[in-house]
Amino acid sequence: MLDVISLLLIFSGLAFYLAGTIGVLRMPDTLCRLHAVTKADNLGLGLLASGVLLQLSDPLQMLKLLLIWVLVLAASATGGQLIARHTLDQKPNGDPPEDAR
Amino acid sequence: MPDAATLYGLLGIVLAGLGAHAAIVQRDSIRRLLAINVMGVGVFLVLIATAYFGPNQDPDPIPHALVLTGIVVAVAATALALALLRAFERSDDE
Amino acid sequence: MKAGALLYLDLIMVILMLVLAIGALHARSLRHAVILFIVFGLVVALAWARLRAPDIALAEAAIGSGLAGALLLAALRDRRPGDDATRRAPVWQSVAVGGLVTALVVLLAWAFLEVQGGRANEPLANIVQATLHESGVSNPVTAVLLNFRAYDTLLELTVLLAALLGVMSLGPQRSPMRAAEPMAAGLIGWLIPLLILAGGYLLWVGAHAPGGAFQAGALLAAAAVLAHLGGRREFQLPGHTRLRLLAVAGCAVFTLVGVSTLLGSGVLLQLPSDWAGGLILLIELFATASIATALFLVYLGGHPPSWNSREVHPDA
Amino acid sequence: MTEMLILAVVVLGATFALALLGMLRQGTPTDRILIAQLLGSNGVGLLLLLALLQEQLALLDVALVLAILSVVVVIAFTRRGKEQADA
Repeated sequence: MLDVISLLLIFSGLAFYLAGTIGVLRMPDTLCRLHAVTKADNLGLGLLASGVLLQLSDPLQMLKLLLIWVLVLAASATGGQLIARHTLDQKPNGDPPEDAR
Repeated sequence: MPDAATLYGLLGIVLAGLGAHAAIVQRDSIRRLLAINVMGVGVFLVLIATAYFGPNQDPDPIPHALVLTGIVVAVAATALALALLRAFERSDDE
Repeated sequence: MKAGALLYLDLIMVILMLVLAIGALHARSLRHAVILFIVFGLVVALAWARLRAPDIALAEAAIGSGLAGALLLAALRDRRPGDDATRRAPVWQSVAVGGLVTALVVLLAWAFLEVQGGRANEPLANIVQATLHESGVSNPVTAVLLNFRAYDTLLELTVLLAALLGVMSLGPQRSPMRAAEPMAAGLIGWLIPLLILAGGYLLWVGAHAPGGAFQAGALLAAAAVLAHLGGRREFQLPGHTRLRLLAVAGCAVFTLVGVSTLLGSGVLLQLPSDWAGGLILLIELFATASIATALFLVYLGGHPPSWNSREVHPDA
Repeated sequence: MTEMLILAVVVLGATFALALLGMLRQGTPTDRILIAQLLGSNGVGLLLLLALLQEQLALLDVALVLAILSVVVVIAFTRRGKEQADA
């Protein structure tokens, strides 16, 4: 039973990873792509990590797993902000860039 | 069907070859530095591949220790080379 | 079925590493080449994890992808925009070198396959397993690094010190960064303590699980690099005397231990098995400090300003 | 269970490869570093699954270090030198 829940969580995490990746490939400009990325790794990794968590027995390792997720969450939110600012800095007028390739 | 050790070992040899080729063909110094680093990774891969015995079996720790040493030496050498390049460029400016 | 299916992952990783290596070696823009090289380091770290080499995966993630990446990005920043010319050898040379390298690769591959076929059990690995209990630690990689082949590691620390001295003598460090905007400063502010904590954890855990002085030193150096990137005014290096002491501490303590074992048992770096655990921890503690100092100073690309106080007044 | 885990690892590996191919195709350096961030969290996921699959909990430590250091690279990329900011 635990295995089934665990696998369910892992695979739904994978779905978010996949969605985020496709978003990055298909979105028209950098800021949209950024949006897709931050959604993907937060939820994707969150679900995957909780799936893995159910398989662990040592509470210390569980804590570590939680720490990893929180870390990626905070880092991707702030890192995303930094990349967005970097993108806007390169366009002096503050408009989002329109290089839709 | 090849096993993982053979696959990664052959990859290591090909990477070392690609790195050697680029280190000779490229003229830009930083690119040559990248090429030498890729060569190094190739050599490390060969070593670790020979230490691998299967997904659930303990590997041979001696190549692991060697490669660990190698990674640190590689980054130290890279940093020294970059500092040398910077010093050259500065002396060109003067 | 089991090992067979995992081979698909191996195939994906092998193809990715090939594509990334070719990209990093031949990308048109040098900046792209460097970014591809950093991602190459990431995939290589995953390959180490896949090959059951977590010690190396840790070092690769911290040094190969993290520090080397920051180092190369900083080197790019130094370059003038016009420098990014892709000068290459003429085509005929490229083809000729390609032919020679291909021949070499085929030869090496043949030799490798010959060796792969013949290796059934590794006598050296068995010796390590049999004597692990005498080494003072239960992580075999740490046992090899700091006990069975300790002189290798001593020489490695010396190489690192030599590289550091080379970089230090080549000129002043890079110009400092401007102060970070609040967002980045906040991120840096909580990443630094986390890196220091993780470094201490890896140093401690290295005795019985993957980790140790190199990984811990790399993480501490990354913490210092972050502080430098943030351009924080309050972040200052220790004075030049203390910095020099920190840089040589690892080699010095290691040599001291070596000499005392020479006096005690007549063999250089033959750690007595009752004391080995404590001695290894002692060496690793100072080695971590030296490795962190060396990696960070090397990242700065020259000597810090405090170094000058000696150079201006050599007799002071 | 093991078979499903292997399937998950292979799928995540394929996602990783897909993102990477996008990186090779995308134009601007910013896009590349953006995808590098995605690859970082993708790699963390792969390490977690490998930790279960190979019964090597040490890989969780690797995942932790990777998570921290992929942020360091993003910061290193977005920072600029003092003289460039003033120029």
